[in-house]
Order: sequence, then structure tokens, then C-alpha cells
Amino acid sequence: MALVFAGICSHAPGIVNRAERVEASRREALYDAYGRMGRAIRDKSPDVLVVIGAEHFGNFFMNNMPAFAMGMADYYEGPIEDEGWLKIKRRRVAGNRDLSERLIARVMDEVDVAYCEEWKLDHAIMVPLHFLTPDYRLPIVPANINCQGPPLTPLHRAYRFGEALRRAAEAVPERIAIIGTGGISHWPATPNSGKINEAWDRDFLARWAGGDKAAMLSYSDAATYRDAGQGGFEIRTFIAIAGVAAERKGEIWHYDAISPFAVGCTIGVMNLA
Amino acid sequence: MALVFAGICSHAPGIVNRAERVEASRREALYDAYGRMGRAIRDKSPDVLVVIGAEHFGNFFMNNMPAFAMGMADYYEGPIEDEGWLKIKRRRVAGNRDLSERLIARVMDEVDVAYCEEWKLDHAIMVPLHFLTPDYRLPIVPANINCQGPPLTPLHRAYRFGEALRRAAEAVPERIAIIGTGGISHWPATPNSGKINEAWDRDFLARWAGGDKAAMLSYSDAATYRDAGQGGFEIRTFIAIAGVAAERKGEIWHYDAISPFAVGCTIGVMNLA
Amino acid sequence: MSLYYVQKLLYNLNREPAMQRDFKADPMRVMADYDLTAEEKKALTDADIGLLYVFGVNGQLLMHFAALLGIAWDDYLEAMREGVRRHGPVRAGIYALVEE
Amino acid sequence: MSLYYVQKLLYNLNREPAMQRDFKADPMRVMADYDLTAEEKKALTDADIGLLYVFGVNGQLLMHFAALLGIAWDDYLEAMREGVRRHGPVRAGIYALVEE
Ligand SMILES: [Fe+3]
Ligand SMILES: [Fe+3]
Repeated sequence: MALVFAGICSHAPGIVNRAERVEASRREALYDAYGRMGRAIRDKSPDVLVVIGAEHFGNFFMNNMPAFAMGMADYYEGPIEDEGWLKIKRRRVAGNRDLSERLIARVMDEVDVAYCEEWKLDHAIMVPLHFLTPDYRLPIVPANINCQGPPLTPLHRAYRFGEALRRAAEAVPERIAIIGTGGISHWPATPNSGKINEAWDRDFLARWAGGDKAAMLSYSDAATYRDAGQGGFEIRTFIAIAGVAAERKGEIWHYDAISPFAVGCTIGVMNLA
Repeated sequence: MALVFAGICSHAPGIVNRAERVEASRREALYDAYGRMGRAIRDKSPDVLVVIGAEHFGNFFMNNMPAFAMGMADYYEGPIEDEGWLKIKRRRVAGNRDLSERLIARVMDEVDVAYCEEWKLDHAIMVPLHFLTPDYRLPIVPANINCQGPPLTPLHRAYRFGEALRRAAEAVPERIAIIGTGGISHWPATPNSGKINEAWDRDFLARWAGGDKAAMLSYSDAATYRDAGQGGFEIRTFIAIAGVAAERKGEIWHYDAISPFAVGCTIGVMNLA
Repeated sequence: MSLYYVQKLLYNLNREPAMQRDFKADPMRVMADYDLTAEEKKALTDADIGLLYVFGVNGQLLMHFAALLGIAWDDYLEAMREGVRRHGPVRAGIYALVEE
Repeated sequence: MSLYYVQKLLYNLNREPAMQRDFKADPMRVMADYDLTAEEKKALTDADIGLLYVFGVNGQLLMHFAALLGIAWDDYLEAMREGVRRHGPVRAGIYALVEE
């Protein structure tokens, strides 16, 4: 079995570029949790990190909006945003075209991904990498689920994407770590920016940590929008990780509803053992 | 049941732009077969024609290559090629955004399509329309299967796409006609351009007309390439129509291996009754 | 209503400095390449953030357009609220997924 | 080998008249925006259709590039054959799907 790690974390740009708006102790507790997750990944000696993001019109627009996409290149570039705004320096991030292609071919047996031989990473991938692999030495496979332009990817297909990724990871000789990045409830770039529904978040995370597939797939988009804002649509990336973990249980290492970061900041890890 | 028609036809540009290279009787027999198919479609009074093509880098490139795509716009434009080269005048072709969106949302329950709110039709769609709906009065939903950039869409997923389209067609009140366009064996734009493997074509079409799913899905890409050229990869669009027809049988109304048109020119219709 | 083309214009504008210069100099010429209604063209030239929000423009596109225009963050948020007060609820797009 | 960038250049070139003019005037400057090897740059500037085919460039891109260069259809077909004779079988892409 070549799947060695599965976890989730937040990707909101404010976590990096509005760092000073939060008291040091809360901020450092979050950063420490990212650090702990980064060490947990490295401890498993993965050959590649698959990062399932939910990007914000970096590469994908409604002229050709894939439900799922995966990168298939030897390198990527990011952030696509202004470096000064995101406060993360632009760089190349190593990929592995050959390994990507083998994973994609296997995933395509059951889930229809768009493959991408070029990819500009936005904060959905760059913020997690900034904390988890600050030396950027671990090659990545970027992946994406459409959480932005309706019709959105159905939740049960996001779960199935995770299942397909697990089977693909188990079919290759390399050691594969997979993370999903997203918000839970949040209302980015809208009149309710900064709002967080902590109760909803904790309920969702309990379903996630419990590996409770039916409960995770029971949300309607209308209910999610009402309770968790359009940022809540990004639960798709966390649900994909639940699919990766195949109903095993996980643990929430960190949750803190930090309004200036505009999201309930989350670190969670699936127990694959 | 709102699925009213399912059929297949060729889309090679030579059928239009190299018309004079073939003796009039053979050419007219083919054109008559297109005409018969067009009348058969109109006789069913469809509200929309779904056209599953296999385009040639009109809209989709390897920076974001979807396994499946569907159009979701009120109009499209084509041909994207030079009008003088294709000998089809550029025009707007009516779509139906609302109906597209309902079909796409339903298809997405089981097949992960990229949706496209803009689409430049290439000859894979324009050549069939030129013959089947010469007045361009029937609104279309363009669709695409990746037959060009490897990794190609798996054959069994192409079949599943057809099944999903059938269920989507049956779920809407409108009357839906669906066609798949492609070559069978051919070697376009390569050293073997003009070559046709008629025996292979007839064998494939027998499997198709027999509704023989297992036989249609048994080709490996390597065997198809060896026997039918890279143009043979376009069997995916015909296989999707077999999925639409749900193992019902069809009839080949026309087959003629016309070398100057670079393809075995085919008209086939599924018997949905 | 052609939300797609409003968003396409903003998507391109946000990433192309040359187009930003052209849009400042002659917005009508730039908009001619997009299939927009008169109301949409007016909202874009007036930089009417509130109405663009009501059209359904995704905030991930709209906030960058506001920044380009030099609109401060708090004014951007308030403009969207004012848009809803004046023009009613969002008409299409991701903020209109309210059927249950 | 970066087949992707060779094909991307041809894909863009085939559809952008301004880029076609630039490429004729100064191919090295245009190619600087693409991640190409020295061998790939040489094949593109030499209009070496045969070698481009051996790299794995899809005929649906290559035939338009040949037309752009004024190469007649039969010469285009012969150039691909000559490429295989000189450089061996196609190395990547859709014409290299030969594993069974
Ligand atoms: Fe996000
Ligand atoms: Fe074709």
C-alpha cells in the first residue's frame, strides 16, 4: 500500500498576508499545527504530495470548467497572485510528470479528470505548501475540484474522486501523501467577509473525523450556502480526503475560528493505520 | 421518454472541402444518406440536437484537457477553421443554455464533464450540421470526448457518458436527439493520410449495430492505433452513442471507404423503438 | 443578462495589464469584444460594484476589479451591500443557489 | 524533451496572426516564452516538419504549421516520412501509444 498520508488544512490567504491582525499566541498555535502536519507528512517519506485545492479562477474559467483536474507536469509555478499581496515569493515547485500520468490514467478508470500539463498555483495550494513544505523539496501533483462556478461538482463525486485517488496511489510503487485544502464556512470577498459559523464547522468536522460518508454527503448546496456561505462549497476538498481514507476515522489537530483570517482555521489528519 | 433519436456519422473535412475529388455518384450517395439521417432527426421533432464530437484543438488543449465537455450557452460559433478551407460559412448556431444546464447537472451525477459557456465549433460538429440541419434551425448542445491528447478518455467511460446522457435526456421534458461524429479507421494529417482499413471498420460497425457493448469496449489503444490509426481513437464518440442506446441494436445506412475523403464515410442509426 | 461575458471581461482584465490600460482609455472599445447588455456595459464603466455583485459576479473576480479601481476593502464590502439594497437579491451565479 | 511546449507554441501560432508575424521576424524572441530545448528550437526555426513529427507533434497542429510555411500537402506528408527515416520512430504523444 503506497498511500502514506491523508489530511486536510485551510488555505485562506489571510493566514499569511494578514498575519499581524491576530494575537501572536493564536497565530503561533495555528502555525505550529501546520508545522506538526508537515512533520507528519515528512515522517512518512512520501515521494510526492497530491494537493487537492479549490482554486479561485487561477487556471480554470467557465469557458472550460472541469469538475476535476490534475496536474501532469515536471514543474508548476506559483503563486499566480501578486507576491506582495499574498506575501509568498513566486517560485517553481517541482512536479513529477511520469508519476502524475500514471496516477491520472488510473483515476480516469472511474473519475473523469481534465489533465493539465501546465498549472499556475494559486493560494489554495501555495498557502498550504508555504507552511507544510517550506523548503519546497517534496514534488507535488496539484489537483482541483470546482467549488466556484455553478454547476458545482456533486459531493458524492468528490468523495469518489478521493476513492479513485486512493486506488491509484495503491497501484503505483511510489509513496503518496494526499491533502485537501479549503475553507469550511466562510464568505470570502462578499458582504459577509469575516463571518464564520463555528457550530456548523465543528459539526462538519465531526462528520469528517468520524469517517461518516452519508452524513458528509447529505448537504444540499442551498443549505450549505445558507449556513456556511459560498466558501462552504469548498467542503468538497475535505470530502475527497474522506474518500481517500475509505471511511477510516481522523482527528482534528487544530480548529480556531479566526475572523481576521476569514475562516475557521483547520488542521486534520486521517488515521490510515 | 424524451430521447427521440441516436445516430452516428462521419465528420472528415474532406467530405465537404474535397468534394470534387470523388465521382459524383459515390459522393451523392453519401450526401443522400446524410439527408436521410437529417430527415429522420426532423421527423422526431426534437427540441435540441446533442452533437458529441472529437475536436482537433479548437477549444481544448493539454493545459486543461477534459475527458468530457459539454456546451452551456445560448449560441455557439463555427467553423473555427478558415471558411475558405472548410468551405462552410462561419455563423452562429443556436444553443439553449437552460436546457444544457439541466442536462449537464444530471450527467454530472455519474460522469464528470467540463462545462463550457463558450465554444468555437470545429469540423467535428460543423460538417455534420452542414448536411443534417442545413438551415441550422435546430438548437444544439455541443459535446466532446478527448480522442486527441493522451491520456485519452477510456472506452468504458465513453460508453458511460452515453448512458448518462440517455438518463439526462429522459429526465427533462424536452425531446432530445443525440449524434456522435467521428472517423473509424483513418490516419489524418500523418504519413498514412488517405489510408482506410475497411475490414476493421466493418467489424467495428457490426459490433456497434449489434449493440455489443463488451465487443466495443475490448479494443486497446495500442491495437486501435496499429489497425485503425490515431483517427480510430474517435470510436469513442460512436461508443458513446451505443451507451445512449442502451444495448439496443442499430443499422448502418451507409458505409463507403472513400480514400480522397480520408475516412470510411458512415451513417448509422440506432433503433430506439 | 450575460453573466458569463461580464465575468470573462473581468477575468481577462484582472490578469492583463495592457487590457487594463485600454479599458481605462476607452472602455467601450474593450467591451465591444464581449457580448454585454447596455445595463452591463453601464455597470462596468460606472464601476458599479454593487450592481455587478447583484448580476452575480463572483467575489473572487470582483474584489480584484475593485482593487484595480483603487476602491478600499471596506468600501468594496459596503458597495455590495448597497447594491443589494438598491437592486434586490443576486440574480444568477454562485450566490443565487437558493432553491431547496 | 518538452512536447507540451512545442505543441503549445504551434497551437498559439496557428491561431494568432500577430504571433505569426513575430515568429517570422524573430523566432528566438517568440520561443523564449516557451520551455524548449535547443533541439526543439532548431527544429522549429528550421521548419523541420519531419523532426517535429518524430517529437510527437499531433498532425492536427503540425499540418496547419506546414500550411503557414507554404509547404504543399504532398511535401508535408513526405517530410514526415523522411523524418522517421532519419530520426527513428515517434518518441512521444499520440503516435507513440504502442505498448500492448
Ligand atoms: Fe478558497
Ligand atoms: Fe476527427
